[in-house]
Amino acid sequence: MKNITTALLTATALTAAASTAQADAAALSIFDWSGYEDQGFYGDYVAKHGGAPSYTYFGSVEEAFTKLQSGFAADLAHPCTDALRKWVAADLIKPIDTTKLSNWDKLLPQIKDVDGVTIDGQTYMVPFEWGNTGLIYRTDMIADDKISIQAMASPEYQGKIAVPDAASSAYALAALATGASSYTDMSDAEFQAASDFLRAIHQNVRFYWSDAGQLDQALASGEVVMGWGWNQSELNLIWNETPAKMMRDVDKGIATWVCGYVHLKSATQSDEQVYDMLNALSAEASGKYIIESWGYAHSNADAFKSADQSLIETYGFADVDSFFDGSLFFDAVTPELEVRMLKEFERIKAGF
Amino acid sequence: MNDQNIIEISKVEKRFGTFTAVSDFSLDLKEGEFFSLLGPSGCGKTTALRMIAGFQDHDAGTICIGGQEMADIPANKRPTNMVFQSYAIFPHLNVGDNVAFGLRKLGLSRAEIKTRVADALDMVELGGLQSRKADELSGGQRQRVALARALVMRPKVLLLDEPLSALDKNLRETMQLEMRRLQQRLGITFVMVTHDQYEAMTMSDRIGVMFAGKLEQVDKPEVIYARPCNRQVASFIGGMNFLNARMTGDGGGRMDVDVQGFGALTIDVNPNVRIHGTDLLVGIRPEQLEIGADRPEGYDGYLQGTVSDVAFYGESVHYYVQAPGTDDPIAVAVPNYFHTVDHKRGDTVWLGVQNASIIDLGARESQK
Amino acid sequence: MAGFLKTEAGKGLALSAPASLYVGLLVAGPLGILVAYSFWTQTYVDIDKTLTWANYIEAASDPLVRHLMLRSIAIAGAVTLATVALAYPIAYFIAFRTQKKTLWLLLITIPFWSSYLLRVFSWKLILGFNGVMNSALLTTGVIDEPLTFLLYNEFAVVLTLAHAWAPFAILPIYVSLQKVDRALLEAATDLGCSKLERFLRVTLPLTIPGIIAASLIIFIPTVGDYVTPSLVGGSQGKMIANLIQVQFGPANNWPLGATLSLVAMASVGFVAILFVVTTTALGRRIR
Amino acid sequence: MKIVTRFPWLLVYAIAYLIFLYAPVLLLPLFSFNDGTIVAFPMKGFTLKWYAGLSGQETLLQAMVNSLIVGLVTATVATSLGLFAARAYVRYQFKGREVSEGLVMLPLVIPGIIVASSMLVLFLSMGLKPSLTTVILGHVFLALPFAVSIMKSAFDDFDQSLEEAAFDLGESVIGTFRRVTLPIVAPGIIASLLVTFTVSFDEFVLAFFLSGNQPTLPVYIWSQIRFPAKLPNTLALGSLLLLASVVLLLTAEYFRRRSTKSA
Repeated sequence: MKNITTALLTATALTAAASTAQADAAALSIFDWSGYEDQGFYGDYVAKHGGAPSYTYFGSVEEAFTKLQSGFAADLAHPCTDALRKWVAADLIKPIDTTKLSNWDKLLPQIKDVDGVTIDGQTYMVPFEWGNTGLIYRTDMIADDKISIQAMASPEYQGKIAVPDAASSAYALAALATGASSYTDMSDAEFQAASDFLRAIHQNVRFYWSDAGQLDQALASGEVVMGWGWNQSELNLIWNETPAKMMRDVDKGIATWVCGYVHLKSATQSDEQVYDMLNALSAEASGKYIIESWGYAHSNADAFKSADQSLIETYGFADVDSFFDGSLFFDAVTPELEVRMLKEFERIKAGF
Repeated sequence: MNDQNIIEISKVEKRFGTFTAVSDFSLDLKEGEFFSLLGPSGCGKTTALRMIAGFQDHDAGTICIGGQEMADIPANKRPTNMVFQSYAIFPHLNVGDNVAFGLRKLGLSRAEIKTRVADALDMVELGGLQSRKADELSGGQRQRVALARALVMRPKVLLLDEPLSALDKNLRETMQLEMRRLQQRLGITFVMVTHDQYEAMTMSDRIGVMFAGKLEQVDKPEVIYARPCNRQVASFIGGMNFLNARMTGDGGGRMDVDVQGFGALTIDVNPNVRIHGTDLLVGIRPEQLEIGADRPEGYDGYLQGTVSDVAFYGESVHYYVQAPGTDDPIAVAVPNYFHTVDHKRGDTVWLGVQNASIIDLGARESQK
Repeated sequence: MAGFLKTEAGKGLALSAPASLYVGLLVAGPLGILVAYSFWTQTYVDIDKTLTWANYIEAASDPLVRHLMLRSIAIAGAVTLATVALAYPIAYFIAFRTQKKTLWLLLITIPFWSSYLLRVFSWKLILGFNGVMNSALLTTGVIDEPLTFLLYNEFAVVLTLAHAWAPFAILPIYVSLQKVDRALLEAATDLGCSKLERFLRVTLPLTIPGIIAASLIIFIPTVGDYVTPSLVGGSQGKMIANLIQVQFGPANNWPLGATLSLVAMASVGFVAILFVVTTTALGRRIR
Repeated sequence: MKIVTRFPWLLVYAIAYLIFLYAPVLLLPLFSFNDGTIVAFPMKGFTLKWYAGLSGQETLLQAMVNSLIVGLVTATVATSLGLFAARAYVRYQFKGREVSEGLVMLPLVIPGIIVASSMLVLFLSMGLKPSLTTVILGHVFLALPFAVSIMKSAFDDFDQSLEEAAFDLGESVIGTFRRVTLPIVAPGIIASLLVTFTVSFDEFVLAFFLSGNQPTLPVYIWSQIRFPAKLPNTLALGSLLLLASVVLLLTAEYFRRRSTKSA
């Protein structure tokens, strides 16, 4: 937690100093989550253009999609892979010219192949950060050998678990729990099994969290003993000295998400400036910064070598390869399945 | 006062939807005259005043002020100023600024405005209160400010809408005299709307009595008191006993009538319309009746009845006498200076009346 | 035209037109579009503009919609009832039992000049597992285990909203109490009413317009609230507006969202009219 | 006249109710001084760092500026529209007055999400992209009922003969409005400006739907609440806002009381 605060203070100090920077730098508009305006993420861009781009914030990828489809314009946006198919279908984004990316070869190969980073052979996204969604649990309340996704359905934990208020995350959890062959293209029977699992754990759900802080605080206070959440939450708890960790056993089920930057069709700035930013974001220095200061995994493979190894150990990114092999990726779900998931999830949450 | 007409109003009419507020309103006012429009509330007198001021358009007829037709001239361009019933003292301005409000539009110099404001305030005896705020003024002071604010504009006609109704009785009487004196000194025409007959009578040169949108009678106060033209006017000005009568003889000017209860009398009537056999309504003022336990001497008509009620008013006592042949008890007012008369309920008394006290109020069919 | 503008009606219309036109346009325009959308269909990222009843059929046949609608109305009803019932004595106190009316009115409005989101968040701090309430109860030894029924359920939604709408209930009721002629109360006492009878037979019926105004101001927006349920409602507190929000957001199914909005408005309108009619009738029956 | 308190329980209830009203609000300032990111008892140390940290947060300050702009424009437009409408309602009898009055009050009773979503659709179909302008348009709509009701009560006390007096003293229609009407209803206008400003400043749902790349403060706070590490900053900001609102509305109350006195 101290790290983040320091980083934020540094960043804001930098921002304040840069307020006189060239207007040219700020002409590049980025549609992003709040927090990613941190200048440590794109130092090369600041060095070259003398300032930061301008940021517009969204709260969720869905909200971003609605706004973009309504005609909202920006140069770059920051969605995650599972949303990309829809974005492409809605004709919102341009393919990425990988030859213009100076760091393309240094990016983790597994991540470059994720469905969503590339769709139908075209590259649409420059992956930036990735991380895990997994089961975070209180180590003092549940023994390591007793923990499993299936345990979420156990009557023992009534009112003691938390699940994300997002259909895709919930179904990823259910797919892992029920052993579905493919998360992105479940068969009817698999979908039914996954839905049944979500129904089963609904009885135990204390709340469906919509902000990560809600999960962190509930875990810290012992209000819930386990919850499906992001690795960011695990870190938060570690920083707050709460005995909790993420279940990182790939056999028991863990998911990986990848988010990155896409070149919007509504972009108005030159390709050169856009790719300057993309290169800055994917640079090794950026990766080192985000790993050390934010605890997120970065797409640049070199960054893992230059970053503080003890931190990487703590964060659980040490063995990237074996990790990727067994983990479920948040690929773009087929449109029909997505509609079914959304609909069914609403019913499940309402107790139907 | 001279004989020049300052206001000439001819056949003015005002309707609100289907309701006719003022109809067939014609009136000429002389320069320097103090004129009162008197009538009960809702009779249209305020509407008439507001039409002169320009706050209300009229639907028919003409209004001329100083010989100029006013139809297309808005209120802010008319040579009239108004004292409002609520006084309308601007609450955000002090006394001096209130009085100077209109002057500031005239393009006068600062010094000139200052002098005129000071003069106007002196005139209403408020000198030195210039910096008072509106909410620090008493009712009488507010009235004076309103007066000064209007008069400082040197209007040809000053319009006053119930200017004294918000004041208590003593203050009202003082202000009546003061305003009358001020008007006479300035020689400006005042048109005042009031529902108070005593106020109208003490202040005015002439009174116009209005009922239901119609100007019923316009005349000097003493004439309206002595010779009201009909029952409505009579009932609104002073007390009045109404009695039925019938013409028993023809002739010019004085005629014989048979007055209910009192019998045959000879009175002044309108010679053109009254003929033998006409049913008349006549009025007798309570103070013009004599009352006695014995039949009083030297009266033209007599009536015997029973005292049904006694009302003590301080300066006078009113007896209500029920007599055979009359519908309502007849009111008699007796001055209280010597306590010479003292009748009680149930006493049998005599009433006496002079011919000259009988007022012809017109044919009976036309009135209620 | 110039002549018309000089008349009372003309001046009135001319002066009020900007405001009513503004509201009229912004009410009529969106409503029209909402209606149009409700007859269209979403096909992945595009809109199929073939007119169809499908959305309405779906909304009518889906038990989830009915369930959430009924729960929303029930929660909004509970919020309204709780807020008005809690607010009435305060309004009564301010109107009849204190001289410092302005001070009290100020006191009850000041808390609502903070951000609504932060206030809702505060409730989580109070009701949470390690929140103020549980901490206090644990420290004083009243309980051994933190209470879990305080947060993430309908109760928390009702409590939070009853707090949020408090001034909107107190003010209209206070105004209607303030208008009650004190002589009427004395007359009722004079005619032999006890204090309670006097309240039930005179004060209460006379303040029904205030109660109706307060109830509508609270009930209607509450049905449409989705922020509060998503923050403190937990797994059981979701309302119809959350479902609508999902259609306009993650599900990206605007036609269904529009249909649900219209169905919600119609239901709310129906319940509101029913409420006004029955309350007025009840008020008339008091003799 | 002294009212004898016959039911002391009513006073007791009133005080209890006040505690209920104030409890959540007073927590904000309390925890804004807490030296820790997890908001729970027992509190850690006392710190001012969350307040100090506010000054460096450019995006947050920009959001505040956006909210100020939206609030000020909304307050001005809504109050002007409300001023004219209220004057018409109080002073003139005309056909459709009740309809118009009812219409203007409608925004109070239409569920926020419905107004917000349909307005977004309307504005987009008109070619208006989400921006501060659309937020303002939405907020004016929402603030209008408040402006109209406040201005109506301001005009209720207004003696119409004041305007007539000014007109009678030679002022023009516009001059009368400027020199008499405006100064006299000024306290009402100020109260209306402050209340509509507050309504806009605290509005979330419409702003969330209608704002483009310039978030208003409530929208920003919403995104902040999702990040536990930023929470104390938000609390500090919320406390400052609360303080500012109290000052603003006390001023409004002061002016309102002055207007009642002079009427």
